[in-house]
Parts: sequence; C-alpha cells; structure tokens
Amino acid sequence: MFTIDTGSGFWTPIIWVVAIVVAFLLMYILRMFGNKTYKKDTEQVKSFLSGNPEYPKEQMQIKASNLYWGFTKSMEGFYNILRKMHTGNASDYVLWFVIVLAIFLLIEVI
Amino acid sequence: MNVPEYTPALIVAVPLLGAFLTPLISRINDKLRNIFVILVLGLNSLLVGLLAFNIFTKSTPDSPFIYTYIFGAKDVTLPVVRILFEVDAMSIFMAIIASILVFVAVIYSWSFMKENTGLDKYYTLLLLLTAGMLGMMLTGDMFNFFVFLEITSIASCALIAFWTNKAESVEAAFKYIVISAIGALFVLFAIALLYGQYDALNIAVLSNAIQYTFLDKIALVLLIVALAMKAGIVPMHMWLPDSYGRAPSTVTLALVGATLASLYGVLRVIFTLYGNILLEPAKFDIPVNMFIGWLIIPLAVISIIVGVIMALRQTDFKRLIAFAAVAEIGYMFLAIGTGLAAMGTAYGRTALEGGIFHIINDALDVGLLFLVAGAIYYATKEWSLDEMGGLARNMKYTTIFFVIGILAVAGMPPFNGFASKLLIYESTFQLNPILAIVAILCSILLLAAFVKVFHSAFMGPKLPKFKDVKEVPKSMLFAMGILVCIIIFFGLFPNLVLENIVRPVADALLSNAQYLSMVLGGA
Amino acid sequence: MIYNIPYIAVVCLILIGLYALVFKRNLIKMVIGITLIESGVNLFLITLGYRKGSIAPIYTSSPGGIMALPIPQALTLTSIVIGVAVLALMLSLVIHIYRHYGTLDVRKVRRLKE
Amino acid sequence: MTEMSKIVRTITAIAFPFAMIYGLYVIAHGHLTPGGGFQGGAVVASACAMILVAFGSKWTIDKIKEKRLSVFESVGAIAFIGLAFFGLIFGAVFFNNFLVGNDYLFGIIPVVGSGLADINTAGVIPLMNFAVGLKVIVGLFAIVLVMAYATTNYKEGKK
Amino acid sequence: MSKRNLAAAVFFSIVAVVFIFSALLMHPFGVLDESDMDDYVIENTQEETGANNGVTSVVFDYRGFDTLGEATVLFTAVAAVIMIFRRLKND
Repeated sequence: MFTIDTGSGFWTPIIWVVAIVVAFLLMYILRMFGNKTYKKDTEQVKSFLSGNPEYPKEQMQIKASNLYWGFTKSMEGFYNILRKMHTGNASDYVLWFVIVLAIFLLIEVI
Repeated sequence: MNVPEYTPALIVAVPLLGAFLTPLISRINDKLRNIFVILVLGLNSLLVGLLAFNIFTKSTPDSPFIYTYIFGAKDVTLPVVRILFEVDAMSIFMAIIASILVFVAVIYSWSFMKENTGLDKYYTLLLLLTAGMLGMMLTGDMFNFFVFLEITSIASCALIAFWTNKAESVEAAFKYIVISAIGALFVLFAIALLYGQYDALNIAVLSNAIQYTFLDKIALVLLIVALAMKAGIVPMHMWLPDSYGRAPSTVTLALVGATLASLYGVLRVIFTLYGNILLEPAKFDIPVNMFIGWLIIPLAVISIIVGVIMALRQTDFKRLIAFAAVAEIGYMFLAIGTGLAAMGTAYGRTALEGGIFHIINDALDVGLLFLVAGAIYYATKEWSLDEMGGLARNMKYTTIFFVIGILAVAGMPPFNGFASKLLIYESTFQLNPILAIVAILCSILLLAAFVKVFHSAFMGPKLPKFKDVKEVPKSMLFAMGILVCIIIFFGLFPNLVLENIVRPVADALLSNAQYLSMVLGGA
Repeated sequence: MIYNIPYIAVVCLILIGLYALVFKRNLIKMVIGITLIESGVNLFLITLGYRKGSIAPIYTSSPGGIMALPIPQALTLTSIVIGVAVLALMLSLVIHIYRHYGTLDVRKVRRLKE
Repeated sequence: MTEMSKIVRTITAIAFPFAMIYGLYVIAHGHLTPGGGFQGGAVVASACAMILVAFGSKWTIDKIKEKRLSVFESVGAIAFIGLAFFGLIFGAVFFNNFLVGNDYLFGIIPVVGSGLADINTAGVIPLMNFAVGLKVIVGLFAIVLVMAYATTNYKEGKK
Repeated sequence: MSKRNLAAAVFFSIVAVVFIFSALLMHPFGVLDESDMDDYVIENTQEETGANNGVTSVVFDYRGFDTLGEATVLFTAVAAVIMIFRRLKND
C-alpha cells in the first residue's frame, strides 16, 4: 500500500512523513527557548542596519531578474545559443519541424 | 458493476450536446449557463469514472480488458467499415486525466472569468475542447483521431486568443494554429499513406496488416514527429511557452490536457499501431525498437535540459511554469524511449510504468501551479515576477498550495512527483547512467527555478502597492484544493495507484496481440 | 514509373506549401502555404481512390461498370470542411494581428520570444 | 465593405433565388445524385455571400444579426446529434440508420443495381442532410458576415 | 543568402528527396493493391442504407461519426470567429 518496489530499490513515504513531523517538533522546541522579552511595535521590531537609515520596501525586495545572477552570468555562452534559438518567428517554428523531420527520415531510411 | 454498452459513445456525445445547447441556454441566464456546464462536465466525469472502474476491475495482467463499441451496427463486419471505439486501460486512464483537468478548470472559471464578455462562447469552446480530447483518447479509427485532433486544435486556439485586446494573446494563438495545422495535416498524410497500402482505417486492422515497408517507415516518422511537435518536445517546443503563457489560466489547464492527448497519440502509434513491429524485435534482423527508442531519447534529454535552463531565467510567471512543463514532457519521453529501447527487459517495463505514472502526476502538479499563477493574476493583475513581492502575507492558502505544487513538480519526497521520477531514474540508470544523472540534476535545477518564484512572489517585505490585496474567492480555492487533495493522496499511497491503475495500463500497452484479438474477435 | 505522376504532383503541392511556410515572410502567404499543403493531402486521398476506367460510386441511372472507391471521397469531403474552418480561424487571427501590430511581416510579429 | 452600384444589386437580387433553389435541390437529393448537405449548404451560403458583397455588410447586419445565426446553427447541430441519439433510442446503437426498412418515411429500399432514383429512400440520411445543410448555410454565412463587418469599421491607428 | 536560409534549404531538400522517392514507390496510379473495404461498401450500400449514392452512404451512415466531428469543427470555427470579433468592454 505504501511501499513501491522499483526492482532495484524501494520507496516508502511514511519514513519521510515521520521525519518531517520530528523536524517540526524540534523547530517548535527550539522556538520555545526564544527570548521572552520580545514585544511588538517597539524599538526591537526595527531592523538595525548599523545605524544607516532603512531603505524603502521596493528596494529591499530582491527582484526576480537579479536572482541567480552568478549562474546566468557563468552560463552566458549557453544562454546566447538558446537566445538565438528562441526567435519568436513563426516560420522558424515550422523550420525546426522540417529539420527534425529531415533528420528522422534520414536515420529511418538508412 | 456493469455499465451499458453505449457508455463510450455517451462520453463523447454528452459534451457535444452540452456545447450545442450552451448558446441557447446562455440567452436565458448566465448563472444558469454556468450551472449547466458544471453539471454536464460532472455527468461526463461520472461516466468516465464508471467506465474506468469497469475496465480496471475486469482487466487482468495476462488479458487486459478492451471495451469495443461499433457506431451504427450491432456487431463488427469484416472488413471493418464502420467506426469503432476501442477503449482499453490506456485510453480510459488519459480520459480520467482530461476529465479531472477540465472539471477543475470550469469550477475555477466561475470567479476567474467573471469580468469578461463573450462568456457563452468561452464555455461552448471549453466543452468542445473536452469532447475533442476525449474523442482523441477513446477512438480506434485513425481518421476519426485526425478529426478530433482538429477539433481540439481549433477550440484551444480560439481559447488562447480569448483576450483579444492583448496583442501577445493573438500572436500566440496564430503561432499555435500554424503549428497544429501543420501537425494535423502531416498526420493525415501518414494516414493516407497507410490507407493507400492496406485499404483500412481501423487501428487494429492496420496493426494486423502492417509489414513495415518503406512507406510504413515514412508514415511512422511523420506520425511520431507531428504528434511529438504537438506534445511540445524540444526543438519544436517554442509554441508551448507562448500559448501557455498568454492564455487565461483555466484555458492553460485545459491545454495541458490537449498536450497530453497528443502524447497519448504518440504512445498509441508506437505501441499499438506499429506494435507488431516494435514489440517483437526478434522478427527482424535489425532491432527496430532500438532505432526508434534511441531516436526519441536524445530529444527527451535535450528537452529536459533546455526546459529547465530556460525556466531559470524567465521573469514571467506563466512562461516559467510553461518551460517547466516542457521539461516534464521531456521526462515522459525519456521514459517512453527507455522502455522502447529496452523492450522485453524488466527495467524497460519499469521505465514505462514510471512514464505512465508521471503523466498523471505532471498533469496535476503543473495544473496546480498554473491555477496558482492565475490566482495571483486575479489578485494583483500582474504577470511579471519583478513587480511582485510579499504576497504570502495576504494570500495564505494560495501560498500553501503553491509550496505543495512546487515540491510535487520538482520531485521532492514525500509528494507524488518523486515516486514516478524515482522509477524513471532507476530504470534509465540501468540503460545508461548518464541519462539518470542528467535527469536528477535537472530536477534539482527545476526546484531552484521554483524557489526563485517563491522568493520573489511570496517572500520579502510587504509592498505598499499590494496592501489591499485579498485572498481569492472560495470557488478558486476549492478548485485548487481538489488538485491538492489528489496530489497528497497520490503522494501518500503511491503503491496503491501503481498496483491498481498504472500496472494495468502498462499491460494494456504491452500486450498488442491481445488487443487485436479482443477487437477483431467478434468477427 | 509514368503512372506515378499524380503522386509526384501531390508531393510537389505539399513541398510548395512547406516552402511558402519556411521562406515567405508575409502572414497571408503562410496561410496560403498551409492551404496548399491541405489541398495536396486532399488530392492524395482522391488519387488513392481511383481505379482505371471506373465511374462515380452512384447507382442512380449509372451506365454500369466498376466504380471508384467511395471512402476516400468521403474522407476528402471531411478534410475539405476542416480546412475551411482552419482557414477562417487563421484569417480572422491575421486581421487581429494587423490591428495590433500594424504589419504582416512575420519577423516583426515576435513580441513573445526567449 | 460598402454597397456596390445599382446594376450589381439588381442582378444579385434576380440571381439570388436561382442559386438558393439550386442549393436546396442539391441538399434534398443528396442521397441520390452527387452532392449532399455540405455541398448544397456551400452553394446557398455563397448566394448569401453574394448578397453581402452586393448590398454591403452594414445593410446586411441590420437585417440579420449574427447572434440569431448562431442560434440557428445550434439548432441544426442539435438536430444532427439528436438524430444520432434517436438511433440509440430506436435502433439500440448510436448513429443507427433506424428508418431503413419501414414503410412510411424514407424507408423504401431501392432496386439493387443501376436504376431510376426514388426520393423516398435511405432512412435518416435525407434528414441528416437537411440538418447539416442548415448548419452549413448558417455557419459559413455567419463567418463571412462577421469578418466582413469587422473589417468594415476598422479604425486606423488603433494599435 | 543568410545562414538560416542555407540550413533551411539543405533540410528542405532532404525532405523533398525522401518524399519524391516515396511517391515513386507507391503502387501505380489506378491499379490498387487491396480494396475489400470499399468493395464491401459498393456492394452493400443499397441493401443496408437504401442510398443510391455510395459517397453519401459512407458520409452519413458508415462513417457518420466522422461527419458529426466535421460538423463540430464547423461549429467550433463559427463560435471562434464570433468570439474573436466580439465587442469588448473597453471599446
């Protein structure tokens, strides 16, 4: 019912469910050791940027296009190939179909 | 439990009748029309469920049960002139997926599409799209398959262009109709090639008569390439992000079903139409199944890599999910190619089971993500990820659904995506370790791409421009909740699904002689 | 070999259509290319159904003799109507594309890329 | 498109009934002579398109609204699929030709082989011809009318 | 001639050669290999369907479900065109 046998191994979700429950319990226990003197809407809530003024919210939010900047930068060449490939040109789409058709026909005929 | 023998006909005819009645009913009242459409689709899903229960209980591993229905006559006459519906476990499995997706989509549309004009045509086309998909999946006649393919293409193209005031929607619809017209016409060309040689249109008769001549090779290549293009495999995938990204979310959910219907066409062509050739490689001096399998596997690996890498740098929410969907399609094709190249071995069968299991998992997970994207658009009128932020504070349930969706689609345990991907990993590892390594790495990168979405859309400080954003209405939450419940159930009881649903489907695919004898046995 | 000239005409029609789709830049010409492919396939279906010296498969005051195959003609009828539907849809989309973009050049109708 | 000159309009008004009658004949004799619902429907629809070209789309759309046309098309489609359901009810099989062999409506089986035609044959096929004919007439005319009207009042500069 | 057109021409010619070769391999025009399905229709159209016109009997009786799909395609196209040219709220 739970365990699936994949021929060379097995997988059962129950172990993971138990592990996740234990992890949540640990998190809760650790949270109980937290500081009791924390109060809302006082000085403690403000984030301390070593004395600098706090930026407006829009600038504190990291934009999606800035995430993984290093990854995209390191794979610049590959991305250039892909960008060349993805021309939004409708006749190029048909051209790709013709190319794959030609390759398949060649391999299949020979 | 038995169903009347005309149930397969009703499954296609009921949505058609509903589609023809919808313009008349929508002249009376709009709420009545919505209720009518939901009732029609509910009745249809009930019929599909009954037929599925019937087939899955009657089919045993050594003799899969096939439901045959002849249009216009009591019994089959040889030669088979009339149109047959040949419903085996594979067909009804895909029909279940399509019914679930469209039913969820129509519940979601109640609030999501409320502000738009021309909703009567919207619901008509949605019903027609349902009828086309179900007809593609249930039919046993090649030309009838082509007709329903065209119905699906035209209806989905019109639905992609539903927001005609947006230029990108119209452009995406034009690209989609060009691609689908080309694909459908080449499918028809292949059907004509087969007809000219064997003077038959029925799948079973053709599969019985096929001798794999030169023209048969041409027809096989045409069918596989055209249907794979409509299933969105790299490098013929470019239409898919455009249309997925610019259609309304409910339409995108139905489009996932249409894409999977084309995938079903590939499976049917490979395993049933050419089954006599590809399933018994011993009859030939050259192993034909190795040829086709190793033709499919490179395309699958390329589509996994390209889909994931492109998804990492997208900033449009729905385009990102669409590229992830391309990668998921690649996983399915990888499983199919492995099962074909390793025909007859144990891990080949495991790969096929993993692929079939992954079809339904992918449909549910990607559909849930598209619905979440639609919910965010409904709340903020925003597609671009750069503009979003801090939405988790306002939309709690949507955030929870999104987390479940990304964990499932990236194959994180204990959700359903992992169970099917594990089968694919282990079987491909036995065929060639590099394939499995690539698959696992791309699965990790997929999770990274969705973590980016999660951070930029839901995390971060509460933006002032979104301070009056509220949670989406109840009906949309209910529609998403249905998918989440199925996902969690599949994740917690993977073996139940594998034993009772996936294994019969694999048996039905792999036992071709049984298929022919069950279909043509009556005559 | 001389008897295969109809099939060669069919293949030429399909290839002309593909040529128009791949090399032409006007959207209307691409639509024409799709229509050419479709008419080529229809011609193929019709040519498959012909027998030497056969008459139309209609018994009403027929002179008698062998008849051409009826099923390819029925399939061609279906395929023609489907072609009309696809053509109408494509042309209406082209009208909308011209309204939004102000051009019919396929290289300029590419706001969706990457 | 705007309306054309008076000569064209007069000729069209004269020629329209003949084209319509011919199309209806092709529909009605679909099971005996070459033709059928689709072909005859195309003929009648082209006659209506001739009217549209001659008199202009504004005049035509004042006479006929496309909403009414779509309702008529739904009626034709429902009639067609309803005949299929009647086959399920009376003949126990979907799309069964349940009228063949009876002796009151379209039920006569003709003499086998070449011979003269009898209009009162072929079961449900003439009825299906009529249903499909209505559907094709209204559908094609609706497509032409809507596209013509939409291209008429197209404001330049609306990007 | 740009690089794209050059590659396009190459693959296009490959497809063209294979298609023409397959056209040469077809059975000769007018001489059929098999025709038992159509012969069945030609023989039985008058007894089974009562129609003198073989094509109509195939369209509406033997393959009536295809015709339903065909009518559905036309219905879909009409609904699509009317929906695409519908009047939007903003204008």
